[in-house]
Amino acid sequence: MNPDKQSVGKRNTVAVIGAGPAGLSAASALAALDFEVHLFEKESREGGKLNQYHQLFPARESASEVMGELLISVDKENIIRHLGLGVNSIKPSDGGWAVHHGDGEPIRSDAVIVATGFDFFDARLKEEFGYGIYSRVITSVDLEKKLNEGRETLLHKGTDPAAIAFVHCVGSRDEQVGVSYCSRLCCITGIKQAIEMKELFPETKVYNFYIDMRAFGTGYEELYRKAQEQYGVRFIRGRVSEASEDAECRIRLKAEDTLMSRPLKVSVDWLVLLVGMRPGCSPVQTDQSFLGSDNPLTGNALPGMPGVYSAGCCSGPMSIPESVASGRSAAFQVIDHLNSKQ
Amino acid sequence: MKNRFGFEIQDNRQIDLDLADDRVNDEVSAIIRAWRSCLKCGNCAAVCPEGEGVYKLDLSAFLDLSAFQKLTGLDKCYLCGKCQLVCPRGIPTRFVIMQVINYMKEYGKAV
Amino acid sequence: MTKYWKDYQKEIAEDEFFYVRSCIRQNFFPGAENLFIDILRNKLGKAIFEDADHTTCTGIGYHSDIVPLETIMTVVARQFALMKERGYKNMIVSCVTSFGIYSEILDLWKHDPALKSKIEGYLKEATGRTFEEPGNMVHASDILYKFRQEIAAQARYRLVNHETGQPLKVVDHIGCHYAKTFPERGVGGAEFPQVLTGLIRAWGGETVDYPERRHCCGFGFRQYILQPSRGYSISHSRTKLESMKPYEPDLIVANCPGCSMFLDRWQYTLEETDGSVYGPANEKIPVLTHEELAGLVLGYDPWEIGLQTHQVPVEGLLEKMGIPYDPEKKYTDRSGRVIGHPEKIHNSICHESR
Amino acid sequence: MEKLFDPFVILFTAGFSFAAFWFIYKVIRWFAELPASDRSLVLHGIFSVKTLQALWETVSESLLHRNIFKRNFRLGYMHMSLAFGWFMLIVIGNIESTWYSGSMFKPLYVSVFWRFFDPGPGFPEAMYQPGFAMVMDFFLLLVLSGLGFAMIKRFRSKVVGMKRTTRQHPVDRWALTALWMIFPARLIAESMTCGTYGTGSFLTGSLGYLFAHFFNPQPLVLPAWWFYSAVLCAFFVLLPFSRYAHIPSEPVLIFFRKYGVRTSNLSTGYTDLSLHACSSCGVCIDACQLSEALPGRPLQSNYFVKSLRHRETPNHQWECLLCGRCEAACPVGVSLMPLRQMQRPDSGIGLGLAKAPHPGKNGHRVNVLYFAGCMSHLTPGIIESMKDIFTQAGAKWQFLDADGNRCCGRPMKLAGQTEAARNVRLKLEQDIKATGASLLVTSCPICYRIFNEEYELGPIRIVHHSQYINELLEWNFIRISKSGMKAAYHEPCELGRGSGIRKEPRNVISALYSKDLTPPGEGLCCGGSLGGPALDIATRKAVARGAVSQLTANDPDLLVTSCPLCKKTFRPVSEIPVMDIAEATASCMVKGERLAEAKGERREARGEREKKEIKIRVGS
Repeated sequence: MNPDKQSVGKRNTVAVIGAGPAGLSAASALAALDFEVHLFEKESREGGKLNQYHQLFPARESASEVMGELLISVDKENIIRHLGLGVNSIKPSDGGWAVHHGDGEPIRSDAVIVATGFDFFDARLKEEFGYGIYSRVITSVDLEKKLNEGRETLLHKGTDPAAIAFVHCVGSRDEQVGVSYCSRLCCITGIKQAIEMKELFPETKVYNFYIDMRAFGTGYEELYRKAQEQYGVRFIRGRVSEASEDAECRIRLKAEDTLMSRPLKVSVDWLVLLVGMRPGCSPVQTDQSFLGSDNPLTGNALPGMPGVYSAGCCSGPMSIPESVASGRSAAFQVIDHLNSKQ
Repeated sequence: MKNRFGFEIQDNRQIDLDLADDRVNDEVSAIIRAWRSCLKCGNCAAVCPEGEGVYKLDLSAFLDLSAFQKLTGLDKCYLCGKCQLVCPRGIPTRFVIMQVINYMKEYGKAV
Repeated sequence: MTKYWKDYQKEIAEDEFFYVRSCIRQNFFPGAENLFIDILRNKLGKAIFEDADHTTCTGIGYHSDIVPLETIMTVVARQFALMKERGYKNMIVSCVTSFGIYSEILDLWKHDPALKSKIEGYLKEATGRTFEEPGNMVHASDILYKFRQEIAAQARYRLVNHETGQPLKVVDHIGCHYAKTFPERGVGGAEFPQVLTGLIRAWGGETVDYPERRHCCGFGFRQYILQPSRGYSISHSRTKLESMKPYEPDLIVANCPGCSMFLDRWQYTLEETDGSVYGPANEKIPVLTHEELAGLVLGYDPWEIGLQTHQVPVEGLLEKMGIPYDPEKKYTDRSGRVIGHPEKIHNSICHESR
Repeated sequence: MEKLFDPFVILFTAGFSFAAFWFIYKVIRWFAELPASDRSLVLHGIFSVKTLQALWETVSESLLHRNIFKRNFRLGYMHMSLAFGWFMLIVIGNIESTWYSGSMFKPLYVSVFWRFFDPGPGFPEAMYQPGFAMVMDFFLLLVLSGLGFAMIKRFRSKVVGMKRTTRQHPVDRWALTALWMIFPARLIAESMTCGTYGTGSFLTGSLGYLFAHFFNPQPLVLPAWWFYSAVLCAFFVLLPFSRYAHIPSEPVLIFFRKYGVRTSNLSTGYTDLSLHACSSCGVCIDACQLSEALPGRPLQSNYFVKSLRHRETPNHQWECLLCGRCEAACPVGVSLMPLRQMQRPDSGIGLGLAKAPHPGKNGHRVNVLYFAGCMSHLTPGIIESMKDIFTQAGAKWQFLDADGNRCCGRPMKLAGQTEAARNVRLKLEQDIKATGASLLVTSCPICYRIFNEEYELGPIRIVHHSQYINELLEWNFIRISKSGMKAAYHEPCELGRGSGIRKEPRNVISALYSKDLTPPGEGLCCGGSLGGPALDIATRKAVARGAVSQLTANDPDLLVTSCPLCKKTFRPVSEIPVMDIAEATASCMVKGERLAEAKGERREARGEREKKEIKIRVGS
């Protein structure tokens, strides 16, 4: 869409809070339409969580390359980047919003896009898995890190691991830790990482313990089948109930194979917890939940805050393409909003 | 088998994957790789003309190594191939059964 | 706010304790509770009182669906009443089952005050007594945990093999009802309880973290009470023992009388059934209660504190720790009268003469 | 005339006698290893008209290759020219030599190398010589032309109208080379001779003249004949071990078959004979649908036969669909399906021991017994249609496998589990008999085939529902309002080739639909066959798609088959609707008028009709 040149554009300023995939694509969309964009990122570099990943499902693009593309897209002179500068609050000011940040005068903007992203579930809250207690219990995020660092970080006492287990739904769909929703992306992450393990260690047994497999996205189910058929990853329906260390410092798992309706145990060299997504903290946060919307089906305008829109995972678990799309859509909603004000 | 205190000690129902003998599984899935993609939907068992199929001939149980310690019910199979027509993953289940039986025999696990 | 395992700490009173005993403990480990009182009074100089009128908590009856909830609540309320009448606020519960019961009842009352007032009514009606909830209620092992360093300071022996100087490998078993029902009421919570680990480390031993560490001992009220279903109970114990075997533990210490009893007695039963033994050097593993452990460390005479009543002989352990003992005295009382021998002689005779 | 001998003939004679002795030995063994019953068949047959018929068939097939001609002219010509041409060379050579030498009895080589012993001029009868020479040259040319085709086929098989050609076994490659060299060698040798003596006809003569024009061929004559004799020797020595063993074996097969010997399910002399009789012409390769679906996988029958002949365990045999198209196509008429079946060993795992016989639903005795077959329970449309049809026809019928839990045993047989299949059969036989029915109708060709071939049901008549419907139509027990649609019929392998039920379904089709657009030719396999358990779903779908595209070549409105399995297999890959013949009938059937119709009928052809009525509607 191309706003008619007289209505909005040059004169308008938009603040984008958070420079993850959603924030970056929102910023680049707005910049392309001649807005002045203030892009705030509390970290010292752009990218958010994307910086922590190795490869992206389902097609396994390298995360850093995708990051590169996104960075190029915001390399425009009408995007002012405020790196390492967190936003404390936004307050209404003459028809727009005043963005109060870490240092100096608040910046006045006609509209605000909140793209503050999410936090990973803190696996230590699921004590029974012994994360933070046993050295060989790690999260999917740690695993991405190890994959970036290289194969040898995954060896056990210098040899290839004999077995690796993934636990799905850690910090998702679990009232015990007060998470009622599905984080959507852990299943496919588990599938992708299981494949990566098999590629690194073909002889290693890889188990995925799941409650339901939710391979909802394009190409996800195909990847699931590939993992089973081509890589021989074994998917066991049933949740790991507890983990403990055995004499060789391997992790001993207990679970119920609900399809065999028999309890099951197995020792593994790595227990990988597929941690879910929690709401991040943002200047507009009122409670510990994802940002809601006035019009959840058709847009993402924050309730009672005209001109403020959410983008990306701050409004709920999203994949990278979904975040990018929601970033762009937020940008166009900003334009609608400003047009309607004229 | 009661002990001298007048009660018996139950065996553990637990599947111990560390001890599981997966020779049959390996041999057969080497021949029929599609087999590994079993979703355990149970469609094969449900369609089995052998009446008690669901319990007697649980194809989906094949994937569980523990099941290979002993496979009961295979002798009930008619090899009719209905299961193969309903398998959502298109696994040649009929051939799977033939192969499994052969290897069960080979490894002295035949029922 | 959700807590991590290591955040679980609980408030444990300093002094002025009201002590309630355990049916199982005083029956199967007769020395243990007197020993506990003695340690508190004479070694730690604390005021601890036990009321001759206090009774069982009827917990076993309750868990076996024999005693209804209102009844057990009234019984517990009576214990509270006794404490109030004696002017105590800090309660020490000897039994983990009771501790679980007390905690559960207090929690129920918290959520359902009407229920509490109903029980108040019953108690009044039955005994004319009134009660108050304890200001601080802990399990006996919590007290030893709190004063572990003081005990360590007075210790005459340490949990160390006096020949090799190696620390003893100790399996700590926590009764399920200690923290699994109310993690915040246990030191270290439910998954990684610290209460016994604390004692063991403070007294020179090292704990064994084995896969089935959290598994039930096999008590399982309904399971062991009926002879035909005892197999379920014992197969739980077996699961645990098999899992700890590779670590070659020198000793098991448990804070729950039921656990101590079953881990001790079932080892014998398993050996009788299929000859399986789970300790190093084809020995069974001695099982001590937390009081008995403290007693040994503080240098009490093994036979004085009732270790001869254990099914698994403790001589091996005593020798490792370098604690002198008189084999002759094992089955005689203070006046020298023989108190009887176990049926299986090899369960009684001392270590080196075997 | 002077001596008719030269050392070079020894090579040929040795080689030929070797082959001859091998052949005689083989014939004796083949005969000896026949079951006693077959042996007597042969002995009785020899002095009967059958021998003459066999003789004729030998000429038309082994020499003229009429079957291949029918299928593919160019390929036919290739085989014919080689076989017939060579044969004539020998015959005429013989006449010629006899004519001149004047002696009937002389070593065989004389006629083979006649041109060497009788170069031509200087003989009184020289006047006849060019005549013979010309005829001989003509047949030599015929052979050479065939050879030309053969060579092209080897490298570019499309030219002879074949999609693919056979891959060679090493022995075959050597024999082939020898064979290819024989005729050029003969041409050279004769031409040298003719060149030297200025004789010969349009081929050898002119070539000889050409040689003589450039050099003096005289010294090369003897070496050339040596070479010719050598390649002959090589060929005959290799013959027994190569595919060319079919040259002598095929006639024997033809004779035995004419005398009534058949391939049984156990290995006999006839089996070995069939293996030798296969010329591995490769016709079966094009007949096999898997050649399209699984390109480059050597699973077709000629590879299968070859590996059996070389005592190797056949590869890929569990991928064969057992559709029987190769057998139908085989110009030699080798019974390939029984051979295939033989190679599926009974692992003796005692399957299918599950069901005790159902207590036959006694009480009311029915006449028509319906057996849907397990597959039909995945295509309920067929069962419902059959119910309608029974009711409409007013049959007293009973549904034997309403619970869908019965198996006929054929799937096990196809998997080699003959013993288990037998157990299942015995149980089902009891059930069927227990109902006291007199007519057994089944919807499944697989069941129909084994019912027909193996079940011992005494007086009970067995029909496939397509036959049943056909008879109902013939005798107006049901009435049809013809549909305007154009249909193509797919003939299930087990029903058509397997059980020879071909015309009844077609009758029904033409009764139901305005136009029958079924393409000509052998029935196609749907790809769902139980014959090839090892096939993955992708291949099966490929076969199915291939079949559908051929069946819908004439662009019909719908595809009608008469097998639940075929229907289920076609449904997902067909763009036009796929129906079972029962469903098709039910959809065109006029319902609810039966009684009125029947009264009218009865007035007309009562007597005849009563008989029929007993036969179909009521059975017995």
